[in-house]
Amino acid sequence: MKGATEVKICIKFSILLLTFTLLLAGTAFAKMQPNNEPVEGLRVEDVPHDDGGGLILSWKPLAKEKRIIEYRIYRGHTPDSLFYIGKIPVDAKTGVAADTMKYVDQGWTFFVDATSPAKLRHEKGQKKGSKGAEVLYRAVPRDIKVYGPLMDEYRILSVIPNNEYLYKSKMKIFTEVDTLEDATVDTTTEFMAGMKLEQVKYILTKLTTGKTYYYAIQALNMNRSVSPLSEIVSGKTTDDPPEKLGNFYAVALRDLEQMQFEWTLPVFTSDQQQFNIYLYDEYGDRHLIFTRQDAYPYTPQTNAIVPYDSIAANFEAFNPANMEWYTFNIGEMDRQDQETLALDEPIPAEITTSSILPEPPIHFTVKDEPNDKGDQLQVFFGYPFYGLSKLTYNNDFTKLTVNYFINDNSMYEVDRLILTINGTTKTEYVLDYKVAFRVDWDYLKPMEIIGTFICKKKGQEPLPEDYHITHTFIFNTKQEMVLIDSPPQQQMEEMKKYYYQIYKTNRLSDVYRYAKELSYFEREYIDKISYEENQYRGRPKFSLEDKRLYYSTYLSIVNYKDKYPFYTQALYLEQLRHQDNELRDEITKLKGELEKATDDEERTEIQRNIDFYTDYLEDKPEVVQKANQLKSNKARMKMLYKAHCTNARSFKYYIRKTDGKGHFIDTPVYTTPDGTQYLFPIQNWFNTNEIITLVAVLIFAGLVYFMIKAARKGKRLYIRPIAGIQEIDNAIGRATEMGRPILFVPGLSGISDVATLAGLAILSRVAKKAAEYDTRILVPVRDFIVLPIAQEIVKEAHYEAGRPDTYDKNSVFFITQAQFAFVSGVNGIMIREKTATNFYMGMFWAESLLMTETGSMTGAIQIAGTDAVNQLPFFITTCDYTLIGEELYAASAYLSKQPLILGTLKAQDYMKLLIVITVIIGTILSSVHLTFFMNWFPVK
Amino acid sequence: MTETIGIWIAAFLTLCMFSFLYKDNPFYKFAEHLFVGVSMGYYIPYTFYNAFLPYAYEPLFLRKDYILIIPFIIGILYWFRFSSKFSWISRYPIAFSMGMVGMGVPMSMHATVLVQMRTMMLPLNNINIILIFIGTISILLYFFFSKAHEGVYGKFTSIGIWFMMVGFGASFGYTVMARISLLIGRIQFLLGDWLGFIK
Amino acid sequence: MKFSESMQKLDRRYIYIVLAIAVILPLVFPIGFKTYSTTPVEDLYRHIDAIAGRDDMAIIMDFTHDPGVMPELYPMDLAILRHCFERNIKVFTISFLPQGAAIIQLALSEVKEDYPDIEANIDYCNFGFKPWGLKLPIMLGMGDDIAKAVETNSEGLKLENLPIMQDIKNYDNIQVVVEISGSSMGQFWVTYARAKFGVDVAVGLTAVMAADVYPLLQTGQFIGSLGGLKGAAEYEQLVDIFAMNGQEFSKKKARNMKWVEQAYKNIPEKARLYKYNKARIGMDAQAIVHVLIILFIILGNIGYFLEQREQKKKYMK
Amino acid sequence: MKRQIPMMIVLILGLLFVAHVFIPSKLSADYLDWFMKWTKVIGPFAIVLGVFSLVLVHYNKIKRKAPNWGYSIVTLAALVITTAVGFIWGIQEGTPYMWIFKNFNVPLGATMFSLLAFYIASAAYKAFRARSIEATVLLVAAIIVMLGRVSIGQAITHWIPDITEWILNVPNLAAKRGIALGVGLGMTATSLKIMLGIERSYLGGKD
Repeated sequence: MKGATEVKICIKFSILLLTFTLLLAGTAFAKMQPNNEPVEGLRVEDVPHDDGGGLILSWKPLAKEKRIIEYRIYRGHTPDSLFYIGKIPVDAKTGVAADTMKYVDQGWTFFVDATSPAKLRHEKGQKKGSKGAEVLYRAVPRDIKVYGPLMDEYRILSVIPNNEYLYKSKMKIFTEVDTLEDATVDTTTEFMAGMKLEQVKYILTKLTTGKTYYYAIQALNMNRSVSPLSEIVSGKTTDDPPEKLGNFYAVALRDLEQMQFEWTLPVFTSDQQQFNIYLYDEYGDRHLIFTRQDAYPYTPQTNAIVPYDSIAANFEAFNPANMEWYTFNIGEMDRQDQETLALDEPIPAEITTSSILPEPPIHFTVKDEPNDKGDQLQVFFGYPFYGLSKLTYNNDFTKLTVNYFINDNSMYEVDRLILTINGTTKTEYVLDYKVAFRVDWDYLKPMEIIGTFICKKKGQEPLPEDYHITHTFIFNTKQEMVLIDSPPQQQMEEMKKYYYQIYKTNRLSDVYRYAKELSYFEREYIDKISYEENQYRGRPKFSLEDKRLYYSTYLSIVNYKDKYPFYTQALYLEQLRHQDNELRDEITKLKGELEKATDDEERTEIQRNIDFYTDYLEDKPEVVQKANQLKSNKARMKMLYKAHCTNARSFKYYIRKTDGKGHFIDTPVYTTPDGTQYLFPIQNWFNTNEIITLVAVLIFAGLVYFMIKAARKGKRLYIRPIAGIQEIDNAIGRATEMGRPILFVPGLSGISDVATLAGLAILSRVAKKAAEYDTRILVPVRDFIVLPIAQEIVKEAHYEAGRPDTYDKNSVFFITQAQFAFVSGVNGIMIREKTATNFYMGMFWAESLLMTETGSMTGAIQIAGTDAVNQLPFFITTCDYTLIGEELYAASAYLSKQPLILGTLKAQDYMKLLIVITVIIGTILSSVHLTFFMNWFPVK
Repeated sequence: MTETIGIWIAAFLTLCMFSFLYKDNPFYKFAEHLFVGVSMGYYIPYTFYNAFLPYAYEPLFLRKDYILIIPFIIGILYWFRFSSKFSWISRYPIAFSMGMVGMGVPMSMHATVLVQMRTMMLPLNNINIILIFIGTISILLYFFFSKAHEGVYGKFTSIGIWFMMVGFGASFGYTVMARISLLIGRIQFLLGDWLGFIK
Repeated sequence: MKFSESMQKLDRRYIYIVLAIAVILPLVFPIGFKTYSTTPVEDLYRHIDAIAGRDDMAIIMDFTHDPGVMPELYPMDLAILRHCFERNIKVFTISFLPQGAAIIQLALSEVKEDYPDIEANIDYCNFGFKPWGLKLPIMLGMGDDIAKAVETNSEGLKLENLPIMQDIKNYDNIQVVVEISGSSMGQFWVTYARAKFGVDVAVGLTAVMAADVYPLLQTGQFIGSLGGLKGAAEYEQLVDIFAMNGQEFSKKKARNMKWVEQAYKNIPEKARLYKYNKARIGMDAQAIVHVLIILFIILGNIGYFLEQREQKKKYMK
Repeated sequence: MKRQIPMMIVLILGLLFVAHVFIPSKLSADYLDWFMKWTKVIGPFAIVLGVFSLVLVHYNKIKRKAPNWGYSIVTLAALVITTAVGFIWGIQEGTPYMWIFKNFNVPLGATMFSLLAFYIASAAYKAFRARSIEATVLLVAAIIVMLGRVSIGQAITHWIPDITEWILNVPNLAAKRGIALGVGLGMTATSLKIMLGIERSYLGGKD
């Protein structure tokens, strides 16, 4: 009776509360804040010094009270259709403190791909009838009818996965026939690779130069209600002359008969076409003495070497003797040939000799990185370096703790560091970046730390005897802190002055590109040469009939004899033949003209063209010749692509050591002992760093094997009693006596966590016992995938116990994913089901105590087992028994006396013994400074 | 407005949760059940938008990466759970997701065993390192199951227990602060954001 | 029922009540315990303070944290900013999370209220939010030229034209990068900015993370760290007793409680605002609760021993 | 068929993963990518199991009019509403879905978490008993560290913070290491057992 009323109450109650909260929530959303003010003061301006592909928007942010969460930007090439291009998220609580907001529409932005919306949709939210409602569209859809035409309004960059482009494209021939003035018909045929949008990874856009674009902004508030559309503002992209280059230096080296120039790049470099260095002679006439064309891919250049004779070639009257008369300047030119000079007044050269140049870096080497997947080369040079990261002293300046760091390379790998502070010397056998010195330090005087190295012997020539690095430091009484390398000490001065620039080029290009800059203390650079996945192509043609995009068809193969850098090949055999024929026709045509031609100049001109074409026809790289013999298009592409990859991914390197003021010197291009310059990263098939792991695993596996064998033979394997595990049975028994259920929580983690699996293993034993005693067992689960497993286990347990009838499939149930919601659920169960015994076996986090304390409130017997070290304290204090770490894993073996499992446990034990012995040996060795043994083991 | 109501609801639910400290009561029961429902309700759309769409739907149906039909089907096999007759089929996806354990063998050997061994092999040049060394060894032996803890050996392993206990005590004491911070956070919410006592 | 028993059987609810009071009271009525500063915090303070009034040096604050961890980290943000403004130390603020950028705005505006003569782009400069993807390019780029790497500040102004950038070029002009985050973002600065350009890095973290950075402090890769509320509280105090009194930092003074007491007496009013004491108030509660828990342990055991004795007596009979 | 094939799958994939650790080549990297890609597809389907089980449990409660069944209505209602809201208005910032998350999930979770503070206190009173020497050691260590973490410890004597640091860096470190080593072995063994099908409880029934 009482129960019934209780039920009634709780129903009424809960319904009431629920409706109450729902009402609140409802009203909360009914009461939308009015978001009725449009964004004001929208301005669109051209980005200065850019390549004519950038506009910058600015506007006044709405008031903080408006609770705006994001500003959405729309763009279009006509004012009557604007597409969503991006948003600026804002924190509603803090709002925007600044009085203007900016959005820079520059560079490549996402345009469309296969996952874009299917149809062209108006942006919702704008009031019907208002301007916004008509012109605003959501992101560009994947409907070619829409995005196709749009592509003509922008610069387009398509990213296409290689195998799609090379092997799965559909060839199509476009022929254009146009009649010239003299009524001759000129037909141009173009072969193109047709691709469906889903074959393309994605397409990017950028604004085109000299075109007008329209922008508008709407603001979203906390309830996602949108503000009225701002006024639609237009802006025109203009291509301005490039920015000035900075600090230009000119150095003339008499003895080397060359000039060296160095300068720094401006912020915006993507528009640079070429650098021009000018010489102004005594009459102030300007002579172009050096130009450097832009290289593909674009590579910023910050310095140049110009030999006297190449100057003379451009300026006959050049006379090195009069060098002091000449002045120099540099200009930067963009793609529209607009030029900006770096200096208003040209500067004279610093006239000197090569003695001023730094020493070139020694032992410059490039090697394939071992143990990689074939995408790394190591570039390294020089002797090891050590620096001081921090010095700390005790109050009476007798103890000084030195934190150091080491930069070395695979040629000179530091084994020991020997540090000396006035007299006292310490050797670091184990490089733990920390040494403590007992020095009596008169802290008013500067001190010196002298460091020398002992490197691992690897057949390289030993370090010079006298090689050492000295740091000085003083104690700054005012700030009570130690200042390192001050007063500046000559040697460090020297070192800090220079930095290293690594240049590289591959087999496709003819220009060195700037790979990396290393600071004065770096000694190694791992050059990541990632596998090529995509081809990049410009704007495609498109056809609405077969819904395909058509891309130009070529693949760059090699820099052929420096005659044809980026020597390309057609994708299709048919195309290839067609091209060759065209050439042949051209040649015959020219030959005909040659007959007719009378004027010598004209003849030589024609002859040159003929030679050029014939040469191009006959002289082909052999891989191309081989490939073009193949009948199948696919086989041909495979061969060509292989060549392409090898050439694109093999590099040659040199290093330039410079002070940024024109005093720089280059190493020769690195050449391996066998004379090759290009290095190709090789993929490795065994990771030698893991040898020790392999050994360990094998030993362990071996142990397991033998132990299992022994166990099978029926050899009695002793396992010492483990308190927690023995208690499990009694705990279950207790529950039975009290006629209350058992609670088993198999951890909160998924099956990827080994602890969970151990927990489940225990569950299967516990469930079996429970089934035998016919006691209810409750298994709340937090992970979906653990759920079915646990269900299977419990069900199976009942079968094994011969009590399939008692299996209740609701005894194993899912509560929820959320950590604490789960815990609250479990607590509820403990209290309401009055569980007599609680098991916690597996992975637990912060929630552990929440459950165990509730458990002890209800006075349940609790047994826990986990390998989560941070939770063990809570279990140990609040549970009756706790399986610590490995005991959890041992438990299942202990409970199921299966020989297989017992065997593994035994193997584990002997492995442990082995570890102890090894560790003791290792420690003894390292204590007598023999670190080789410990160095076999991985650091991390 | 939405915010204030939000705060009120949050405050109400906070109190419901705290009421559990007094005893299990309708308010807590309500909050608990609500929490379970809401949290699960949160995960369903979340998984749909952030896992199903990008990893399953889009690659297969939009990018036409048809090979993915296989895992798609394997995934559906989970649902055979619901049939009592064919529930065994759901083991296939489980088995697939278990494949990872292979990695566990060498990885845990490397990351947890070998690396730890190296750190133990530091030269014994000061008392602390020696203590750490002894401690670790004795704990290792404590976990050696093939020998009962008796005699000298037993004594030695009990050193291990001591070390562990100190360790546990330490990490208990250390976590207290972080936990109290949470409570402070909640109370600041109640007194500050809700009632506005503290500014 | 015997006393000992009743002690043993004491209802948990009393414990809860006591605890709740112990937390609430200090929050409502601050006590103002003096915190004892620890080395990692002092190191950071000293490091920042060392460039007081210099135009050619600055610090970078990276707010890569979201509102979720504000209770612990926001006091740090305020304390450090206040330190810089008080001692006119140049600050750059940056964040690689949009939420972080919002927090910067908030922190700056809150501190600026009390420093009317501090001007944006002259005394400090907010780089604002930079996309996560640009993290590495910016970190590395700043080693060469900050203005180039960051390009524009939060208002979209070109850095190179700003007065604050006149004497500041790259990491050589950066005294320390302070990473305030609930994640291991500090590691990035160490592995990229520090390893390559040797710029000093310090971190402010949540209490939970604090233990993890210990080794990096040991090896000097972090020159200092603020751990959770405690670290924040210590920094607040250092700012009050030194910066607010226009004093140079001194370890001896900082450790001398008498002096600290004294210093507290004559700090200006604006330092007594709630927002500048948040962490210390939190720590008051912490301290009390810690002691309380210890008391519980002791009481619990007393009860336990008494009971033991009772039982022994029983057996005697 | 019912047991062998799944075990074969585990064994084969497992061996491949063992190999993956030792082979750095492109191929093995691609293998990992492949596996990840596929598991990402498979994963989402499992959620249905959870939802189904949850609904079933509460549905039964309501049907059987089990004690407190009224609250099951709350759970189901909350589940349905939140999900529906998520699908109707989407899940971005500012939607009702996020609003529910912020004002229901977050405070509920945070509060549940903060209960720990109280439980630590009660555990301190009830569970921290000097039953044995070990237990005493534990609670002494705990007390010292707790003191060392707050200014009061410093106030008592400057030793306390130093001792705290020592405890954290010496015995604590040793304990962590020792346990970690054991655990490491345990994990290796368990992984091996599962891979080789010695431990197959995760497959449940024999049939």
